[in-house]
Amino acid sequence: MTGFRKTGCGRIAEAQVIHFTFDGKKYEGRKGDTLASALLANGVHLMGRSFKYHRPRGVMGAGSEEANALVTFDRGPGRVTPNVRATTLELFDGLVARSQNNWPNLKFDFGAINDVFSMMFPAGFYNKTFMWPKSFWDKVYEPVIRKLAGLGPAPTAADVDHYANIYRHCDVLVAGAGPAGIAAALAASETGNRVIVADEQNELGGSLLCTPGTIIDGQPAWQWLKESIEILKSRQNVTLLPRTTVIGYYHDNYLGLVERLTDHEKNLNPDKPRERMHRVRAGKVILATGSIERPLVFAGNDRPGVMLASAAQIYLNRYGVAVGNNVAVFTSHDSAYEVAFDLSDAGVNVASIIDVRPTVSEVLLEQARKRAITVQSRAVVCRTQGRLKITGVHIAQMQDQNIITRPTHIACDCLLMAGGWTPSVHLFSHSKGSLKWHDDIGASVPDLPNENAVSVGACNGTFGLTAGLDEGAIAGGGQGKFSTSATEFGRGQTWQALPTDRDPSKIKAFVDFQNDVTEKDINLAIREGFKSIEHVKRYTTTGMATDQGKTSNLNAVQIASKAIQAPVQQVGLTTFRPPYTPTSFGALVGYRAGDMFEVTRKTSIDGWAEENGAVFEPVSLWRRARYFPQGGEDMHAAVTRECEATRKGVGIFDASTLGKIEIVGPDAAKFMNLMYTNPWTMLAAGRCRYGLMLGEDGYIMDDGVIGRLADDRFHVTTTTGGAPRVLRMMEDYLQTEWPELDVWLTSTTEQWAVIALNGPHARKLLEPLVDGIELSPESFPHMAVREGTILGVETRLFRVSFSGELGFEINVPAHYGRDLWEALIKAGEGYGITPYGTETMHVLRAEKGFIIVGQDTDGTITPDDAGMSWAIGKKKLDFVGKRSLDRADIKASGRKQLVGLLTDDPDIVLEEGAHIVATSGQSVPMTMIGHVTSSYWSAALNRSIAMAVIKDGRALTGKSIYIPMPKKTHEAKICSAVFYDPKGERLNVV
Amino acid sequence: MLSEKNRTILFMDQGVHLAPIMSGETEADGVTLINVQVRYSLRFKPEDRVAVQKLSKIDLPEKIGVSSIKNDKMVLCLGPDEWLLIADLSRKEELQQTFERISSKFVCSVVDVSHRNTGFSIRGPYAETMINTGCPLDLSIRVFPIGRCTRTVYESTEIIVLRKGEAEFHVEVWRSFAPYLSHFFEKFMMDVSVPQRETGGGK
Amino acid sequence: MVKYSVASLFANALHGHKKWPKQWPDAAPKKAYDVIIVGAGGHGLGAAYYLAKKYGVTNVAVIEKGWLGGGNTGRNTTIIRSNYLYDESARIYDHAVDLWDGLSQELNYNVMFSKRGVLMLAHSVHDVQSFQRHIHANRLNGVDNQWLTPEQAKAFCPPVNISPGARYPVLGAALQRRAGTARHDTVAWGYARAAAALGVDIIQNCAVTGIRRGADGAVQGVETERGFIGAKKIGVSTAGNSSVVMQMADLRFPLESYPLQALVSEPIKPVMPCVVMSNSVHAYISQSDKGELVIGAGTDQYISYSQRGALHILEHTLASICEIFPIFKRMRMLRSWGGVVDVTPDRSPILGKTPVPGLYVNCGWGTGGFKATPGAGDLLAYTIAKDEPHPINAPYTLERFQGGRLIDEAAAAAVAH
Amino acid sequence: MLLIRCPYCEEDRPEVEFSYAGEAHIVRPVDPSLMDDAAWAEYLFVRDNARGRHYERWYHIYGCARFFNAVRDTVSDKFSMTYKMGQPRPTDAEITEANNDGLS
Repeated sequence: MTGFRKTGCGRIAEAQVIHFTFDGKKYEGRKGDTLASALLANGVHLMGRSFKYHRPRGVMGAGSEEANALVTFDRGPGRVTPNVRATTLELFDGLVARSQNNWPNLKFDFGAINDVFSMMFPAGFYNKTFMWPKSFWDKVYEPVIRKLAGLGPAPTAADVDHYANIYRHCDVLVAGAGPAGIAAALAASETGNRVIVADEQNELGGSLLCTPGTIIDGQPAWQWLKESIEILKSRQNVTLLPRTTVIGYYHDNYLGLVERLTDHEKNLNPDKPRERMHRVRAGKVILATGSIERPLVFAGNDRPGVMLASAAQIYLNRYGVAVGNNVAVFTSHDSAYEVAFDLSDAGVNVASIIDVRPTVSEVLLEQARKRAITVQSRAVVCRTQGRLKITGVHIAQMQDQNIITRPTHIACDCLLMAGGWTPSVHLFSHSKGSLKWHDDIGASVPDLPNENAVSVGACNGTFGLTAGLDEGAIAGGGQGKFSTSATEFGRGQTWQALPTDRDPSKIKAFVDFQNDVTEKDINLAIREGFKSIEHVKRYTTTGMATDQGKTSNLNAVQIASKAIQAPVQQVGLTTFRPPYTPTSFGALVGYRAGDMFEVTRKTSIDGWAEENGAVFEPVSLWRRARYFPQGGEDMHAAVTRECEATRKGVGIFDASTLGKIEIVGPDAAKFMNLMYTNPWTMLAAGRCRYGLMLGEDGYIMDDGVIGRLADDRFHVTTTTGGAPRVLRMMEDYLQTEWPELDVWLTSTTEQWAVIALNGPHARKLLEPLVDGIELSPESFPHMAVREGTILGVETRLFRVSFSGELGFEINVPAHYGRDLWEALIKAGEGYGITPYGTETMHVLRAEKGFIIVGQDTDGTITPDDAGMSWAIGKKKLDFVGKRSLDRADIKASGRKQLVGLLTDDPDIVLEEGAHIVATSGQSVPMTMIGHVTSSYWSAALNRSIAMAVIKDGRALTGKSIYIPMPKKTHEAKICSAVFYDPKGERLNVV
Repeated sequence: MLSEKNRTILFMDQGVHLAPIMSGETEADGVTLINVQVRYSLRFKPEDRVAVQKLSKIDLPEKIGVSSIKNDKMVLCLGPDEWLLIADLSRKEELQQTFERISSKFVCSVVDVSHRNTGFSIRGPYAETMINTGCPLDLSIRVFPIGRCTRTVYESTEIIVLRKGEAEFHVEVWRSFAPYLSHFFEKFMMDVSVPQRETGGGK
Repeated sequence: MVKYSVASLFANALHGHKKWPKQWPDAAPKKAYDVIIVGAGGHGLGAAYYLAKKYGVTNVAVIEKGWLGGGNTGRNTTIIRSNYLYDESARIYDHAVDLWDGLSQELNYNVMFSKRGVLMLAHSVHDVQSFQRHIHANRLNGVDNQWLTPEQAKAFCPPVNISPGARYPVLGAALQRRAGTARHDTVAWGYARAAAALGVDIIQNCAVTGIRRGADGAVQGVETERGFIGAKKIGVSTAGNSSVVMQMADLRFPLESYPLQALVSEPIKPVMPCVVMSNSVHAYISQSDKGELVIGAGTDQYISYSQRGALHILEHTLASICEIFPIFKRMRMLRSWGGVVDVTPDRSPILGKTPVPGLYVNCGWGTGGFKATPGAGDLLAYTIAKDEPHPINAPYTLERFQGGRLIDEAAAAAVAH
Repeated sequence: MLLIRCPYCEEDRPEVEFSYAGEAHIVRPVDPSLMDDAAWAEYLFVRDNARGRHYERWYHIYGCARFFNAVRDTVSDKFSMTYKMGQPRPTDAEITEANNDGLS
């Protein structure tokens, strides 16, 4: 059969012939076709199987509302896309697509057994069964249900394409480039406004693309369209975005637009993004999103070959494809007549127009007569025939929803249905604009907007070309004075389910085609007490398929309304939820994939660590060297070596990631007193102090060494992960509670590279490199800070220790970090200088009982719990968190306190996170009294050590506790958490 | 004591290792990493602004979002009491002396952040669009004219944007975020180097 | 109540399914009840059911301003698990999971509780420490939870990317096998049907506008759009709107309400065998029986009752999902929606008595209320019936915020150092 | 993504530049030690969580770095007005006027 492509019709009839493959079979198409139009041109209607009953389905629409013709689009590994609408898939030479949700093939699908037993699967059937035996649900029933469910195939390979995103701003965004949208854009852009026009189709023009015969302002529609687009293109202030769907309308005129860039291109450039998300902030939004035709609900309305009348018109006038040779038309609206006439004029036999309405306009009847088309009014298609394609229909007369004549049969190879029009109010509804119900069109239209938005044309319920153009132009700030040849749009009637001559319980009249929801299902839901449309939707799944109910919602709501015998407004309308059409995850991801998903912050010394084989760990947004294995060492061996080298010689550590905040101003000390538990007033310039910060709830939030550089200047350090929230909290209190304080906060985390030198040789190593700072213990004692130079570069040198050894932290401007590091490594060769990472840092500090905020504390630990009451300025009247420490439950006994643990077996290194019980031999559930927070092998002590928080732990010093592990219960004794050099003598090596 | 043989001056490495500088259509176009500059965060009370300006001879814009650019010195007003001064490295000593004078007379905070930030120069017809890939501000010339500056965000990264010319921007970002930001710029340049779709004006 | 079974389904099929009765009748409000539950979500309906079933209180009304199950019950991502750290949390959630197991049979309504397992991914050393702490605590509490290596995690859930080069590499995972999902709507419907069968009145589309109290301060009933309805005991279970309802009794609560979004993809054939959660990158995902990927997003930063979330939240969520599951990047988002969650300062619920005699509250479940549904319903019922909390919910008082005995699971997961 | 008017920048700026900072006008007591546990808990934890008009704080963290106050409707998410830190809670009349300005 070759007769379906009509020469002289459509916009692509003369276009280049290209080839494509569907389900393994090669076909011919034209450049400009969609997969659906090309298959129809080959006489193929059967394109898919339905979700639940696996019924054979043909294409129903011609756009993004399509419910049936979903295919898998295969562009090779990593480029397989399931559930693509054949109606929106643009054809290119060599395109490969497959049908889905069938086995073994589209024409013969075993899954269709569901259809045979469909009486067992009404809406909500799964609520009523599959409960026995209990264990069968997840073992047997559910896996089977899952296999049968789902539509397209699951992906198997990572997507190889990339996606882009961009923010845009405009004065006017026009959503939809049909006649109303184009008129709006023309008017809005005339004054120099920045205008963006987006349309989901590859060609702008909307309904004009399928009404070539119309005259606008004296010009044929296509000419007018062409010239209008030329004008828009010529304006610098206009951006036209075809293939761009406005997917969602968010707060304050912020909208997401997804532009498809490559899916239609034969030669794929892998460097080009597949899709781009435009994040648009618009001054005003003009919604010109059109309307969608509604199917009629009658027995057998899902047979392949049954489709929307408007779709047939698009296929004919845009693609030059006749949807059949012998077409019947079933309608409740005038609009179908124009389609029938266009088909007839193109040489297609129109078998009959079956109109449910009692009277039809004389003008239309006259036109029909002229073409020798029979029109039967007050008539109904009461069932259809054919298996994989419609072969005929049974028609009867009806009265008051009842069949009153014996059905007559006529043959046809296609049945068009036209049930009226549904304004596309989705975007308006996303924006929380309110809708009002219009009985005369049986649909909701926009009422009060919630954003600066205006709806024009069919989406506003303004049908008819002239009215739509005018409304668009006025919304764009122009005057609507169009003249067109379009006849009045016409009228229709919306219908609920139509009668059949068969036993109604044996037939299926579909409302939601993809999800296989029938009129009976909706009535069943009502019968079972589901009254709100949201209930009906969830019980039957109507409107929840991938078309989001674009063709089904209003039929469903009207059927429900009738069944409940309540007006539609009372039944309610389902909420439209973004996106307008299914949107690639990739488009929402945009550039933020792979390296660009999230920053990996690296210190200026990171490169050296990488080159020297460091193993890294992520710490908040940073990566830090965890240890530096040598010659195949594992972590344990490397850490043992690093620890020993540091305790015996000198270790070098990159501490640059510590947060740093410079606090400057005459009230700096006063502010510090309020933010930290410690007293700061008496701290002399040039000295440091360990600072402890609480949240207002009294729990430890952060800590760090803080140096006073001058009376009015503090150099604060924070934990690596805590820097942003510490600065934020400080700013919050300063600006909100104590704005009268003269003090300013500046983040200097990245200004300084920080190198820690720890070990008995640290001073000897450092001394020759430093200028302007006397390093002797007398002039530079522990917990002091000096400014000077190192190797000619300014430095802030701290004498501090997080290891218990003689220690220095050298701050230099960040860009000098790596070179200083390398200079120190070189200078330290004679002292056996050893780089170490975070793991060794953790062991060394644990040997000294220093806490790590976030590991030994967890947001529920007070200073007293951590054994750090010494850090609280006793004479201070107030600081953040002070009052909370005085609450009843915080002062009560039974709180978990930080202690040390020594296992009875010194070789056992406890697991961090292991929980502790007071007595051995308990049965589950046990009474836990705490857990291990830190646990390491201590090379210095040649045994394991651990820290733990234990209920009233300090009072239990010396007592045994138990750590039940899956295979064995360990025993340990509670001790001081300072395991090594308890008197702190090692700080004083000379 | 300092031994003479160790008296070497350290090498300054921006520590930001980027892909080769991205070039644009002409030689001057594209994204370039700006050489090291000095940067100071200046904080003082807004009511002292005129006096500080007089004393320092540094042009301190009054309004948030306004910059002054004189020769090699840029001052960006970022907050009601916050200015960022960016200047050539050679100005360091002179500026430090100035700041000492200011500090002795006014309640203020001067903090050296030279190494905290990395500067990018972004030039060419795509400059605005490139920044808009991740920055949500309206950067069109009528809303964001030459001289306009602000702290803002690129995706989730803090940046400072200054418009220096119709198609020229200066972007500052914290040092460790610079390679991350440059990934986006790189990808964008790749995207626009392939043929563009047919659209309206303003290419 | 007609018993649901294959047999009854078959019998009804023969009649074209025309004989199914209403699952729950439409009740007109009576003048007074022994107990009024405000809010017909899963928790409230569950409370009504257990009041009638376990505690013999059948003169109960559940009053709902919209349609039953239309709040967070019908808007969440249906994750059910109980591998919480603290004893208090482990007990309350494990109690719920115990009830989930067998709920379909109990209600004669298939709620599709599927023990698919919940896999929680660890992406940093800190995560590993935190998860190990949970696993050890769970083991001693008798709560199912186990540690998997990255390879074991991949074997359990093949779509997970465990490449060590990832920005957030998978260093291991905690798996609770008895955790899983259920079908959200059916939980509300099942409870509604079973409660109604025991005599509970379910009154929909009837907003409560006030709580009437006597001179002694005790509750007397509720003012509604359809007039006053008396009751000596009122249980409030109105997630998202708890502050608003408690205000009717002049109570101010430590709660804030935030928009929380979720989304589903188009349905595809089975690919996700379990639930995967990644707290570090904020990604929560499972696959529904229908084949849709069900994905939980984060909350917006500000208080809102608008049930409308922002696009950038979804963008961030999907970037995270695609980072962990690169094969899902060509999948398509079908539908996104928002709910309103009320959050307490310690992110644990308040479930118990209030300072107002006769007024009981169940609120503050944050983003985790669905998993607690049967447990919360049961415990609220107990508390109302006995006028004292069950030992399991005894720690979940309003007063804990005064003394400072918080139950802070999120704080215990702590922060990176 | 909300559009928020920063009262310091005197511009409408996108929400991602801002960080929400909780209910406004909750003043930290001058001397917390004088409060009992209940009053302190009220300060720490209890919030209006208003459905409707809500006074709240925002932090223009990626902008001028100032905290400021706002009046916003939590049902429509629409701002009535924003104002600088330290300014008193606006009166009903001021809010109504601001709302009208917003509409014009």
